[in-house]
Amino acid sequence: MLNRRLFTGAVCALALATSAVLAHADVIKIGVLAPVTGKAAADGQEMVNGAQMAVDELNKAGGVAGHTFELSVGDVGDASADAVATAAERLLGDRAMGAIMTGYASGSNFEIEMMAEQDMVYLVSANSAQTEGIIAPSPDDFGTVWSMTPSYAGYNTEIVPVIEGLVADGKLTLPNKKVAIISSDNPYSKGIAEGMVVAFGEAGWEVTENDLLPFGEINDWRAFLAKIRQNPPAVLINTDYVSANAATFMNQFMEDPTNSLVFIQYAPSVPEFLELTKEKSSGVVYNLLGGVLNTPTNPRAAEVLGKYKAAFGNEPGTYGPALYEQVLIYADALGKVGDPSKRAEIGAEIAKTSKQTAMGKIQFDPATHLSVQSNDGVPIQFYQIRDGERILFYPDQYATGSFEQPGWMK
Amino acid sequence: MSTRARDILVPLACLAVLALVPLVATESYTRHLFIIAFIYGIIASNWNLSLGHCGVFNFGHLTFFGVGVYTAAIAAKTFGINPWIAIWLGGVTAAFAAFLIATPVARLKGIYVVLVTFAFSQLAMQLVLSQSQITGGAEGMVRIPFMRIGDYSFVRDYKLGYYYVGLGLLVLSTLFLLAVINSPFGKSLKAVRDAEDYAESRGISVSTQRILVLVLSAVFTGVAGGFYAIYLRVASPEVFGFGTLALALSMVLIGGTGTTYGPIAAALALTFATESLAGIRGLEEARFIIVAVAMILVLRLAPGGLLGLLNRLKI
Amino acid sequence: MDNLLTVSGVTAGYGPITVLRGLSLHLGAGECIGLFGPNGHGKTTLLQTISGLIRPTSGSIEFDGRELTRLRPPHIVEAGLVQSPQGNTLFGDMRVQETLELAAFSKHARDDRQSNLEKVFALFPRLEERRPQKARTLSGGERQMLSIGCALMCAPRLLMLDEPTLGLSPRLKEELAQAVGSIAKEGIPLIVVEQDVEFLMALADRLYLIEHGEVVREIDRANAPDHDEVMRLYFGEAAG
Amino acid sequence: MIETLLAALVSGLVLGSLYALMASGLSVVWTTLGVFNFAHGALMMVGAFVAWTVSEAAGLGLLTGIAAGTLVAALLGVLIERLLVRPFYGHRSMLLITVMTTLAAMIILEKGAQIIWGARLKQLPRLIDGEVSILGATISAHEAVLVGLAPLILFAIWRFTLKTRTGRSLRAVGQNQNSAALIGIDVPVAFAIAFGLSAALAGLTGALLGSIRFITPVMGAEPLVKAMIVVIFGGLGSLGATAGAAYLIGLIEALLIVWLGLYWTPFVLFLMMIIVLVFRPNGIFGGKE
Repeated sequence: MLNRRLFTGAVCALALATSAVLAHADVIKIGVLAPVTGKAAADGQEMVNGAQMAVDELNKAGGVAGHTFELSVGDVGDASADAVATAAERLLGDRAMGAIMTGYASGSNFEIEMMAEQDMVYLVSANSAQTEGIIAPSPDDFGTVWSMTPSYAGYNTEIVPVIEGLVADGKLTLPNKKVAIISSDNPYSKGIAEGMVVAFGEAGWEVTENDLLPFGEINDWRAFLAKIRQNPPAVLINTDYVSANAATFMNQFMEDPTNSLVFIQYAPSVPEFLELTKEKSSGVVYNLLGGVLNTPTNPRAAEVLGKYKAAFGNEPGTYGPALYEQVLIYADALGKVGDPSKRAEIGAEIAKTSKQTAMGKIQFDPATHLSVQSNDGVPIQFYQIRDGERILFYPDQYATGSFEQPGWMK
Repeated sequence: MSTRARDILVPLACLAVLALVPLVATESYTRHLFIIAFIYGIIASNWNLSLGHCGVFNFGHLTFFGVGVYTAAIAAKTFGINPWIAIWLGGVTAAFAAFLIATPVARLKGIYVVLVTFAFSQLAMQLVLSQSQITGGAEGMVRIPFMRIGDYSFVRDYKLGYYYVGLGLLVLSTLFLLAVINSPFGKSLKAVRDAEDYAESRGISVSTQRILVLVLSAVFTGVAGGFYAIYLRVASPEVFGFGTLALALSMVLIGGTGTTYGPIAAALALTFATESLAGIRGLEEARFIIVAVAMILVLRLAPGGLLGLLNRLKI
Repeated sequence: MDNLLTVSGVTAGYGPITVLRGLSLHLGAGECIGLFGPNGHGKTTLLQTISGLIRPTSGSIEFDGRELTRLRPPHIVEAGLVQSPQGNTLFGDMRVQETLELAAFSKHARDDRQSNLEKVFALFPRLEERRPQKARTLSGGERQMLSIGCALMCAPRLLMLDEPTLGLSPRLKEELAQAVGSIAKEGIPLIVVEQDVEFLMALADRLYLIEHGEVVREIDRANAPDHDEVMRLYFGEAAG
Repeated sequence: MIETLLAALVSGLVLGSLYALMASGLSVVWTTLGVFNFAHGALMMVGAFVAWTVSEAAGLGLLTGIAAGTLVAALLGVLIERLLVRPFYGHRSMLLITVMTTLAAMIILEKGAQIIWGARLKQLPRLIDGEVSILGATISAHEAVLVGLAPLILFAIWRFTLKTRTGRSLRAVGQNQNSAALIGIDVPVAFAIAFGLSAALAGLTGALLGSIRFITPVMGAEPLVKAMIVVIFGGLGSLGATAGAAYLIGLIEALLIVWLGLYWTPFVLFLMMIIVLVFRPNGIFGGKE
């Protein structure tokens, strides 16, 4: 793969040079690669805020191993490859850069290779399927790159037993065993939708609709909903994760709801979704992997959310808390190694992380560098929105309430 | 200095300076910026061939670039073709795409050219998005093979190799443009731009000429796209997006539509100028505004572009 | 100063091309003057400069004792100096009635709109017949009538006509010449640009021959040359 | 099947109303000045944001907000005309230069909105709550208001250009600038009025749309592209043709979504646009040149 040996010499020379700079530097820069401008700017701002919060906190506590921190932002704009690469290069080119954090920078995560080539510590939140695709063939080449999100496989399958469990417990009454799925043409939505089709099929469900939309802004779901109303399924699934699209979907569904359980992928976890749908979304179900685990059994989440709200005045989604935790994970590893220029060692230290975070207990899988999904680690969480509240109803040990039949269903 | 000497010596001096840059700029960030500027320089100067020299307002120029990006990506990754060859294939398919666009556009005028070429670029993006099993759809293609010469790999040499490949392509593209412009064909382009009816009365077929000029302007744009894919090792549909288009257009306008070197100079200047602003937190949005304002000011105050202004002042 | 209009030393043109080179002429109160000369030598440019469509680079234009040189067209029309442009389609998609109504645009013309409309229809009965028709469907002569009609709707205190009979059949030409004559009789001062010198001689008190953007000869009724001399002036000198 | 078709019909009516409002504004500037205003969508976005600020952030009520959004957009429109369009009147390639300057205006407005209003999505409340059932298809009452309002506004513009002095003067300027000037019409004033009117329409549309869609700095981009398609279909020129084309495109789009799915609909629309441009540049309702 990467032609490493040839350039070991050059890399060593650079490592020496950077260590000379870093050893004397009191201030370590932490890069945030984020879409601060453009369509995804809301996410990008949140990433920066989360990281800023961690940096401020660390500095207030006197720094780590004698070093204080400073944030440096690389804007990836609308995520064109040259914008991402240029922002990444700028951060990578800074000799004082200790680590780089992101929620997501490019859709493809191609920048992971740039980071690995320079042994830069790079912690990622989203797009774990792409991360896995790049890292899994040769994990050893990516010693400094780690993903906070577990494999998305759980998104494909867990929904079936959860819904059937609700029916078995008598909490949910369904009119039939039909499911309709609509997804958007991006690997995340499409991949999950395909996985769900298989999972429902294997459990004996009939998939009545399996539609694909172009990825982008969707303002009118009525044509699809008209088809749904012709043949109402027991479960209606939308895997388009764009919160504005999902909110429109929900609002238009509620114009003339069918007797169906509505499940929307990811989007309802974004605070905006609630603001935009208000009472219309009461009853909708979604799940999260690697999202904030805000339950009494994980007080860490409430603490982080509280701090974020106090600092920035609004409720964060996933990326604020995630970037906050990422910076702290790096700081922990730095504390153990001591020298910020020993990035490979810091990467190795991050690999050993076992830490209770706002997302649950983070541990990394050495084969994929993703965090491990389990009910004791990073769990898959099922939520129902009711009257503007997010009620975590699965898994049971974290539950903050129980599922209730949505108001529009008979 | 005579104009002739200036036209030859100044570019040569600039080239010599650019050739020596990597000796001074040893870190990969600066070299990366130069490489990106070279790519934009090729896009802008070739766009200028149709826009400035022939007056065809082609809003789909970035489509040629995108076609080059995907051609090289698919050739190198899916078919395992050597990246050195793959980037040239980008030029071939881009020229073909240009021919497809040019045939209907050749007969149209003014705003209709803008609209049709814009529609074509949207169409191309939709095609790329929809054929996700080939193109990777919205998320694009990653891990595209990189360049090497024998055992020398272009990865981990602090972009030294890519710097010279980029510069080399820019030089080739510029020589190509100069050859086109100074040929009898190039001279007839100006005639069409300035007086279409007169040109037609002299037996110059305007539509054939437009088709030819669009195809020629696509060749090195496609090659630049191929190089972009190989260099960044990624192909994603944002290349068809509006951001890239606006940036390249501002380079053509600020550099000056009448000159060959203007857009290249503007590409270098704008890449470094916007990048120097990008490092300042809070200015992320403002830098786009600054570029847009600069574009308006140049159009109002120096319609020939900044280089044209310098020329007029005999500097 | 008795002159209604005084043009002194006007230089003007289109961009880098200079058409008028220090041209001077004047028009006394109640007078009609005619301009003639070869095509492309500045007659239309002169009218456009007086109307404010072209801004002169030097010289001055005074109308009724008021400096017009820096004014924009709407203010010049407001002052009562109105031009009927060379045979064009005006506003192709507008109906005749609409066009005439619109033409009474300036403040001082608005009050007399109805009576002026009646005057125009009295002058050009054909226009009344064509009222609901769109301008683009009119014949060349009718378009010319509409153009003059529009100018009359502006309540002119001085009317400039640019080749009112250009390209018309002899019969129509006659009709228009009569109409222009009756406008003059009503006491509206005129500046008429024409190729047909005999028509001008019959109408105007004085004639200016314009060549290369300058007045090369002023002809009075008193020193009127005979027909042959005019022809020689016209064709001989223009050719030479 | 019939129900699906009816749903598509109603959906097409809603889309058509929106497109008609957007495209008629674009068309007013095009017919009067011969300028294709690429900042039209951005003006719509400004209208929505201002309406939001006045009605939600300042709490002055939705109608005040809509009025403020319309007004601010109109003023911006006049400003764009003054600064970015007027300096190029009479220039040989004015059309193309103004394409670029209005594009620059679009960038400035979009990025400026992001700086002022931030990245988070916003939404306006609806004029009327509740749902309305038309032909068995349900739409929100607010959309029903839009459907009813669009023809009224179009009719008002049509009467304005046909019957009023100012409206006629805009048409006159659009058809022959010099002749218009010679009957005393102040051409630059007419241009400013046309731009202001068009921008006011954009602002109003944006403020109305802000209750149905989400307010973001780039919310104007998609409607602008659709308005472009509409104006091309109708033929760059007449208001009636533009309005007709708007409803036609809305309907075609809705039917395409039913038959082909959302996936291929934009593709087919662009393809149709190219075909119309190449074979009937004057639009499907336009005559020969």
